[in-house]
Amino acid sequence: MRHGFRMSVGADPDGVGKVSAAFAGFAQTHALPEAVRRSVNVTLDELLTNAISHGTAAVDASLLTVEVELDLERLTVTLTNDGSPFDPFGQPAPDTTLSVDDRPIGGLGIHIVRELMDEVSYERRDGHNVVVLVKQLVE
Amino acid sequence: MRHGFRMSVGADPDGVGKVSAAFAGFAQTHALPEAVRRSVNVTLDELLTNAISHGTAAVDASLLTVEVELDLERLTVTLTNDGSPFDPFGQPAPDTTLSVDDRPIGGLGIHIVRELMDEVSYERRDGHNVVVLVKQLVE
Amino acid sequence: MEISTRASNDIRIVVIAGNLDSTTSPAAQKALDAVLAGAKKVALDFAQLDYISSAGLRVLLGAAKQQRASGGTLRIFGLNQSVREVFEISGFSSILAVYPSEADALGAM
Amino acid sequence: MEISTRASNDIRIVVIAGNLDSTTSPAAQKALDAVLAGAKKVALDFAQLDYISSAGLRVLLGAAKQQRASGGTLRIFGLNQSVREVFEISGFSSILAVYPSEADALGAM
Ligand SMILES: Nc1ncnc2c1ncn2[C@@H]1O[C@H](COP(=O)(O)OP(=O)(O)O)[C@@H](O)[C@H]1O
Ligand SMILES: Nc1ncnc2c1ncn2[C@@H]1O[C@H](COP(=O)(O)OP(=O)(O)O)[C@@H](O)[C@H]1O
Repeated sequence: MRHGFRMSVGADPDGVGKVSAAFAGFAQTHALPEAVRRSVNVTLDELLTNAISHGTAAVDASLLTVEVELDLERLTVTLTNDGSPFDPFGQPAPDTTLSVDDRPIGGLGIHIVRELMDEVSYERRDGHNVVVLVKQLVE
Repeated sequence: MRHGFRMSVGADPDGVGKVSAAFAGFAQTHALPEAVRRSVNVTLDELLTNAISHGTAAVDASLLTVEVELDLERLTVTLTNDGSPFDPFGQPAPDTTLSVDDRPIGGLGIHIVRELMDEVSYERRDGHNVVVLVKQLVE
Repeated sequence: MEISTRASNDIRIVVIAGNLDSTTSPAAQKALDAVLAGAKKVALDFAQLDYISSAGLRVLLGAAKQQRASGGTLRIFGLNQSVREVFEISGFSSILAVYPSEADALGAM
Repeated sequence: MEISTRASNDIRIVVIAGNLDSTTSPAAQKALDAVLAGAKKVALDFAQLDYISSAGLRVLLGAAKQQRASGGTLRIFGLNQSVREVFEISGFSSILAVYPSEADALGAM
């Protein structure tokens, strides 16, 4: 038994909002565990906003594609964009022990994704950034 | 000759985005002067985000209604919500002469609206806040 | 997301319901800025907060810095398991004042 | 709204195209924070910026404060008439470093 959906949106804040709403609807339809739904919604917000915030003038992402596949054991999310090559999981982890005053704003998103998901991977394929995220439905 | 539109959206960020996009489309269709379009888009962003940010637990706005009327001389925008009574134009103007370091974040939105629009008014009517804004098409 | 405020003695309580992400954080930031400008003691009621992303953490960090600079207090209570997890992962549990319940948060404020 | 960055010698230029309002400000803030964390000299190219609301001003003020604190520079150029008007109304023309052209902005940086 497999369910899923696939959607492409413009690489802008409205597009991020649409994906967020679509996933929340899918999660409700399939009665996903709350913890899974929330973790995936957070992950989508992190990685999609990155794709629209951190482009370079040379190769900006213009389209964000999200593919969600659900089977009995796991949820798999594949994010594809045509932006400049960027491996989110090649980044060092931020220092999360700094105090309120010393803590820089930013740099947390990818770290959160890595912790919330069970498996993360990145590949550059046919001029696209392809990120695959897996969340187990049972711990 | 009169043109216009009316729409109601949920009192949330998605609703604000929808109104902004709808107005931009209307402005394009009717070839509104750029300065008018931009001033009205800024105004909508200020007043609609206020309605969703500054509620009280007692009476929160749940629905935001926007009515736009265009005639040969002016554009009239009427904003209605069912939130707690609040007259935006009863506020004192902020101090806009403070330096970067001393300037508080916030408190600019209503001031900007007052300056960008040619006429502004507020009325509490049948349990609703009704704000009417007029922008002349020719200076 | 919906934001509302209520008062308990001299403490202002901001209720954030729904989620705090890149779509909703500007509204939350506006609301918080306005409350912080007028109150020294502020508590955030997260009992109806569904999830938070780093866009929401950014707003909280800004608010915490501001309260610290102005000598005010900012306390947070009512986190669900997912919000708590994001707080742990990001180190926010140790830099923000998180309380298990409203009574605890308002207690010695 | 679309954000991109480019470099001119040791100056990082952030191009913000479209509008800077409550919908787009989180993406702009993220982009700016990341650039400011890695560059002392930053210029904002507003030539393709259509309009700005106070949500956008909030992001600019935060960026200006941060650069000031870290001893960096932040310059802005290419404002259209509407953006300029909002800057005037809000007093931002006198607190932010606004230049008429890119050449002027990058000139003595
Ligand atoms: N899609 C992307 N393209 C290019 N650079 C990126 C991308 N996503 C993230 N980055 C870089 O990685 C850094 C860390 O990202 P993240 O952990 O999400 O924090 P933030 O975006 O808040 O800075 C960013 O500041 C940016 O420099
Ligand atoms: N719809 C509203 N309901 C209640 N209070 C409001 C509303 N709109 C504005 N206010 C109050 O007026 C203040 C000034 O609003 P504004 O000039 O838009 O700046 P900001 O919203 O950024 O603080 C707000 O901080 C808030 O206290």
